[in-house]
Amino acid sequence: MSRQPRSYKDLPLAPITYEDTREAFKTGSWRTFKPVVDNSRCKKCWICWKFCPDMSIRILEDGTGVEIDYDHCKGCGICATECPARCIEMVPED
Amino acid sequence: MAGALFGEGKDVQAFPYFGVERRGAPVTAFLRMDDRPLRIRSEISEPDVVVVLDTFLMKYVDVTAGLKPDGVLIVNSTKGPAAYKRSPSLKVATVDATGIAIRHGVGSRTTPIVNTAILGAMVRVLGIVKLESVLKSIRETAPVKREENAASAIEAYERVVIG
Amino acid sequence: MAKKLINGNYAAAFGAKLARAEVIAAYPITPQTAVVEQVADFVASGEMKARYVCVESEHSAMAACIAAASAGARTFTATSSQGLLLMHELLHWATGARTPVVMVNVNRAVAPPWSVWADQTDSISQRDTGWMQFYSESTQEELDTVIMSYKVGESPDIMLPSFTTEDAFFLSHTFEPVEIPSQELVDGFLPPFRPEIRLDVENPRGFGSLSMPHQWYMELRYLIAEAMDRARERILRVEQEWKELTGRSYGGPLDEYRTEDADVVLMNAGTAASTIREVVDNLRREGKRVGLARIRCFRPFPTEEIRALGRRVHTIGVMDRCYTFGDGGPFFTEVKSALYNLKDRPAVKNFVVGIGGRDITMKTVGKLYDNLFRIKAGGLDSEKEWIDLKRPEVG
Amino acid sequence: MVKTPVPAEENVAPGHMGCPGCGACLALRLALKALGKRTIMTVPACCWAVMPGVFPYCSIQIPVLFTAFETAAASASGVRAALDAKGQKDINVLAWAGDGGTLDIGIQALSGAVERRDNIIYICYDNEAYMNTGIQRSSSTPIGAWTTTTPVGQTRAWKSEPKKSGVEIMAAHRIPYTATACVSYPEDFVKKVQKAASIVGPKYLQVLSPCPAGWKSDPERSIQIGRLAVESTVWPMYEVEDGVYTVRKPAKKVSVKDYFRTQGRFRHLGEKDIEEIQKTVDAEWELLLKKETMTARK
Repeated sequence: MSRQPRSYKDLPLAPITYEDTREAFKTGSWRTFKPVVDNSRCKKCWICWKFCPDMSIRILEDGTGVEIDYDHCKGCGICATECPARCIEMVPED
Repeated sequence: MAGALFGEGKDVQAFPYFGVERRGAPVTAFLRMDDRPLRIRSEISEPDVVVVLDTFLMKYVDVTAGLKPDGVLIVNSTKGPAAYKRSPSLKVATVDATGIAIRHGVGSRTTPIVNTAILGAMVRVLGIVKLESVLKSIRETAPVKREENAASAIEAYERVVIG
Repeated sequence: MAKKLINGNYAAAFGAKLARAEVIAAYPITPQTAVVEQVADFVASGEMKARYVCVESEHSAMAACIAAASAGARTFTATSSQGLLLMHELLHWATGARTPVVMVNVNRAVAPPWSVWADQTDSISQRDTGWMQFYSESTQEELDTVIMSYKVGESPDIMLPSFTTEDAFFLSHTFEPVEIPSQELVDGFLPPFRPEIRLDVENPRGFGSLSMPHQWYMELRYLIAEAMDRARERILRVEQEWKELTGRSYGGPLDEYRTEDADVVLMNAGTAASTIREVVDNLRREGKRVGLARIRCFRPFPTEEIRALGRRVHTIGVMDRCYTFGDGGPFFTEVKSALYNLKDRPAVKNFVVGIGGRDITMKTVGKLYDNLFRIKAGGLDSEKEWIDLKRPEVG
Repeated sequence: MVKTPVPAEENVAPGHMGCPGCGACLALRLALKALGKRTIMTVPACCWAVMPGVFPYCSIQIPVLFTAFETAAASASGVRAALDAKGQKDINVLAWAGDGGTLDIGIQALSGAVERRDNIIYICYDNEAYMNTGIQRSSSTPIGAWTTTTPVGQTRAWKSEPKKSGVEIMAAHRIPYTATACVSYPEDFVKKVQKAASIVGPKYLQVLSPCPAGWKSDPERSIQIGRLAVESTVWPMYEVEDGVYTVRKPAKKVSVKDYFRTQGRFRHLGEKDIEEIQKTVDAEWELLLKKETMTARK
């Protein structure tokens, strides 16, 4: 099956999906404000990660903080609101 | 009866009058048989044989409507055939199927099940199927009291009065 | 093979058992109940290794069947009339999801007035759902068609649902001798259902997602149209295979009887065809050239077969045990449209007959042939007529 | 490995179509963390029928069967029946539906599946209206709320009927396990979903999922709002396990007014209206505590 169908010949029988959305849908473009993290003040509680509805916060492998997936973060601001250390700031996209 | 005829190699078609009756309400059922394959699928309006399980119904329904003039009427009744003979060419037979069913404990005293007794009478009167075939069919299909049902049929076979 | 004296409902249940249906979800409705009771008995006794889901509605019955089929199970359900109408939304769904659910529908009139008697309005109302529709004439055909429709529907290049109908009581409740094929025979005929893609945790997919106007909705619907067209040929081929195994076949999608040299032909779907055959033979003995063409398959519609017939005969009478208000009998309108592009078209008349279970007797059928001969002699009297309707006395 | 407060596993991919600050998106993310990859889910018409993306893309990374509006439960029953028929025992079957699909159009199928004791987990993500179609009232919309079909006009036309209780309806079915939850308490929600998965038979959870678009609230406050719903006991958190009630008492109690003023959908309510609602909420809470006492195992 072709990844990108060109005609009905390339389609599966039914609308059965075969690819996830992360490459095709860069929802980061929806943002007006973006979260900026100051990992030096991060308490490693992972509350921001826990509450992200967009799976757009990654815990760094070495556990020193988090990074934002700007390709997909929609800028809702939950992380900034919930961060007990207030180390995430919402700043306007330019 | 259908089972017995089928067992003897006849083509048969058995179906109820298509109704939604509750338990105890009057019902009608039809049976067609032939040596060659059956095709007609309509209800039977001009039967060769009418079997009446409950004479009380005859007060309300003309059960012999459509019955062929030289047809056969078999009635579950304590009376003799003369009581039901409407025309000289009509063959009438009666049997006290209710009494027989009660004697053999088929059904209860207030609602005896006369179906199997009447089958015995039908075998004798119609002569189209062997008694053994009907007994076999009864033993295969009666949900309970198989031997009592079979005995009812045998007694009715012996006692039916043909007028 | 063993012969048994059973009715249409039991035959349907035997069909499901022999096809080794794995999931049954059904809801009782008169006159279908014996189907689901018998299947429940088969499951309870262990004769059928299946899961029986006692759903709380026909709607849920079809939902459960679609879901089970999506998970790779062979499914079966049965319904009638109001139940089929309640399923309507999901009949479309089963097609779009390409789940080859097999169903038995007992053709029963639609309320009000309440009526449990034979009428084909229920199934005909499902015309555009993308289900294959088969109309059985006999108890034997009912059993055989259930098994055959699994084979057609589950073909990887078809994957469409299908239902087989039984006229209420005239088939559902009529006991007649039926040959029950052996399990080995059916197993040899019908392979297990193994869909290419199914709900599978090892291969996670989304089934039935959203599609936009500029993307693939239209193309996915076209695939269904193609599959339904392929089904025409497949129905014939599968019936041929069945015939080789059992000696039984039913004339393909359009089952013709003594039409080769016929002047006038009656068309019908369902059980009345048997009675018509009897009348045809009687009239033939009188030297009248009459025939019967039984529409066995309403979807896919036997367009080509009807055209071939239309080229030969002078007058066609189409009997409809159903009606589409504001037009005519649905079988009639479809037959007429199939014939429209023929150069020399036969005259076609619609007989609306047997509505709500009114008996179709030999006398009724005889009248219809008389009418067709009058049309042949003097032209079409009227395009459609309600037969055996209690009309006011004239004068 | 970093120790995380909820399982690290993700079964929803980014790039979905949920609104910023969507509680329902978080709800599914958490539920699928709890259940893991050996799960098959059914999704009727609801926000989550659209949010996974358009064919051929899907952000949900377990098998999903999208179904008709009223069939989440019946479809889950069908999947379970097929798995049983094939002898596959170790798979969770999840029905995932919105409040309209659960408590209005889907309640018949839900009731049927639960009565049959079908082995499924049903989770209603409750955003308290038909949000996918644009904020129309459902039976789960709370009293006092504005929706597009309970508009605020010259007359008092906002929703004047109390919210239907899904969990109480399920308790009346003698369901083995039912509970409320809220996305603002992820550890609690995950624990409840895992508990549900460990029980054979039907399970029903209703997870309050704030909806910025429908509740007329700020996206960044979705978690706060859920917390206020719980702390005000407008959305009491409790479980009913084999008829035994366990109520989670909020550490701090806030007023209905504190909760309502975070959302535009309650803006039209006057002091008296809110007072009335406060009384009802208090009475309901008292009743719930009584149920807990009455059903406590001796």
